[in-house]
Amino acid sequence: MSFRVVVQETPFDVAEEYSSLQNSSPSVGAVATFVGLVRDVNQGKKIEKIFIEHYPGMTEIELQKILGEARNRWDILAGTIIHRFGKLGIGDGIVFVGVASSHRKDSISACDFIMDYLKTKAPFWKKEKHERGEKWVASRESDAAFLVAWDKEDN
Amino acid sequence: MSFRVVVQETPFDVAEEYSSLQNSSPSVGAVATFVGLVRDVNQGKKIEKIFIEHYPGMTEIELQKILGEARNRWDILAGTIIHRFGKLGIGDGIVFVGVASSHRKDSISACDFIMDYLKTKAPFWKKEKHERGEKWVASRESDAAFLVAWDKEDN
Amino acid sequence: MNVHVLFFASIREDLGCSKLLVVLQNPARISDLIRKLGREQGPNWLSVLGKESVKVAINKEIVNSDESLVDGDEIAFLPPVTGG
Amino acid sequence: MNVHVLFFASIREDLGCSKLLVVLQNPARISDLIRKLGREQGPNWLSVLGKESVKVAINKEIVNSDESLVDGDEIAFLPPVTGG
Repeated sequence: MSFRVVVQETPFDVAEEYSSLQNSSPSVGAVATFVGLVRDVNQGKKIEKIFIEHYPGMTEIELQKILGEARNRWDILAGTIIHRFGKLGIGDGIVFVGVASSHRKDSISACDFIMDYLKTKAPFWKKEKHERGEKWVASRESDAAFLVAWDKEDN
Repeated sequence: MSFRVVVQETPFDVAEEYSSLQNSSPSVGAVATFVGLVRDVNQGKKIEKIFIEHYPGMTEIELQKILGEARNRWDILAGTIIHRFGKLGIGDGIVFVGVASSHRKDSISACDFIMDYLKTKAPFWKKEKHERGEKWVASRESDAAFLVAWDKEDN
Repeated sequence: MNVHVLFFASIREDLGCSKLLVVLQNPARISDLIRKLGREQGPNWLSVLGKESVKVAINKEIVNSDESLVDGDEIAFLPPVTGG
Repeated sequence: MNVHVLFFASIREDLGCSKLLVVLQNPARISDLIRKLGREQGPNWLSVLGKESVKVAINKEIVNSDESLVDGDEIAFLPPVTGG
């Protein structure tokens, strides 16, 4: 069983991360992964590149908490969260989340859950560079709503 | 925009499939993938290998329908479903589902939905080889329940 | 009319048959086909094909058991699917 | 007591400051720290740090704004997060 949280400036390799999840145990019957990427347009504005700031130390603690909470809620065999910081260009991977389990719903739900929590709890901030300057990205209210939905599932 | 359905005997390459989803458009901001694998134990029995039978022709039609339904329900930029048939060993990939979208919930939900539909609608049958013989896998009632939940979301 | 009948997975093994060409009187429904197979091939065919969990496809599309048949149709009997 | 104060992202840019060592009278809460910063650095610090959307962490853990401070604490002011 391997549970990893990494915060790094360098790119991640999806193939390598997938392989390590797949090979984590002969009982793995399902691997769900999610990758978030820098896209060319956000809220109608053409993006040139982005910059990600984070709170070193706290970031790792929050991601570990989220992964731990996913392990409490679902039956998972391995899990990886990698989040990048620094300068990124269009098409670059920002975040990798991967979960291995015996049955499919555990890995898919855990992956979904981890992303929802990461989006609202992990101390990362994105700044976008447009044609006419730079702007800190505003948080989306819908993300807070997704968290409420997971809390309701507890009952 | 690329939407592909493949039924094949040979293994698939997750890295290659991921790359083609990621590169399908500069507007891709999210890629969710799911891989189903042959695991060592099912319902308490140690598996040696499995054999997958399907209904050639109908399989492809059903998978296309499922992918089309996912496109109706979510805003997705690319999607791939690959399902294998024939003899597979422990750790071998059975099914690959990958969806690219601008926003994360579209790709994650579509991936989840496609797997639920595939599990109950696509004409594949698994036979497991144990130490003491072979047995067709029984379908799980929980899978039918997942479909009902998606239907409720329509309203 | 002639119809092509296919049997898959556990059904194929239970019946020891993967495909069959069947000649039917016009008009005929799925239920007529099952009855004819039971009469000609043995009563266990009735119980295998008549199970509630068995789905029937005509020309690769799932249909109800009272669906009418047309000359040249491909009829498939499918046990519950277990892919993925 | 001395506390280490950190400002991130838009807060850091709005204030033109990424970190500050602050001397406080004992006992003190987050709200005392914010008031002191407003008095010494300018009233815009009050409006930036006092926004409802701003979260505060003590020693890398999110806390309420009435939390008490201890000598050596690391206090961070965080705008709404936008990672992933």
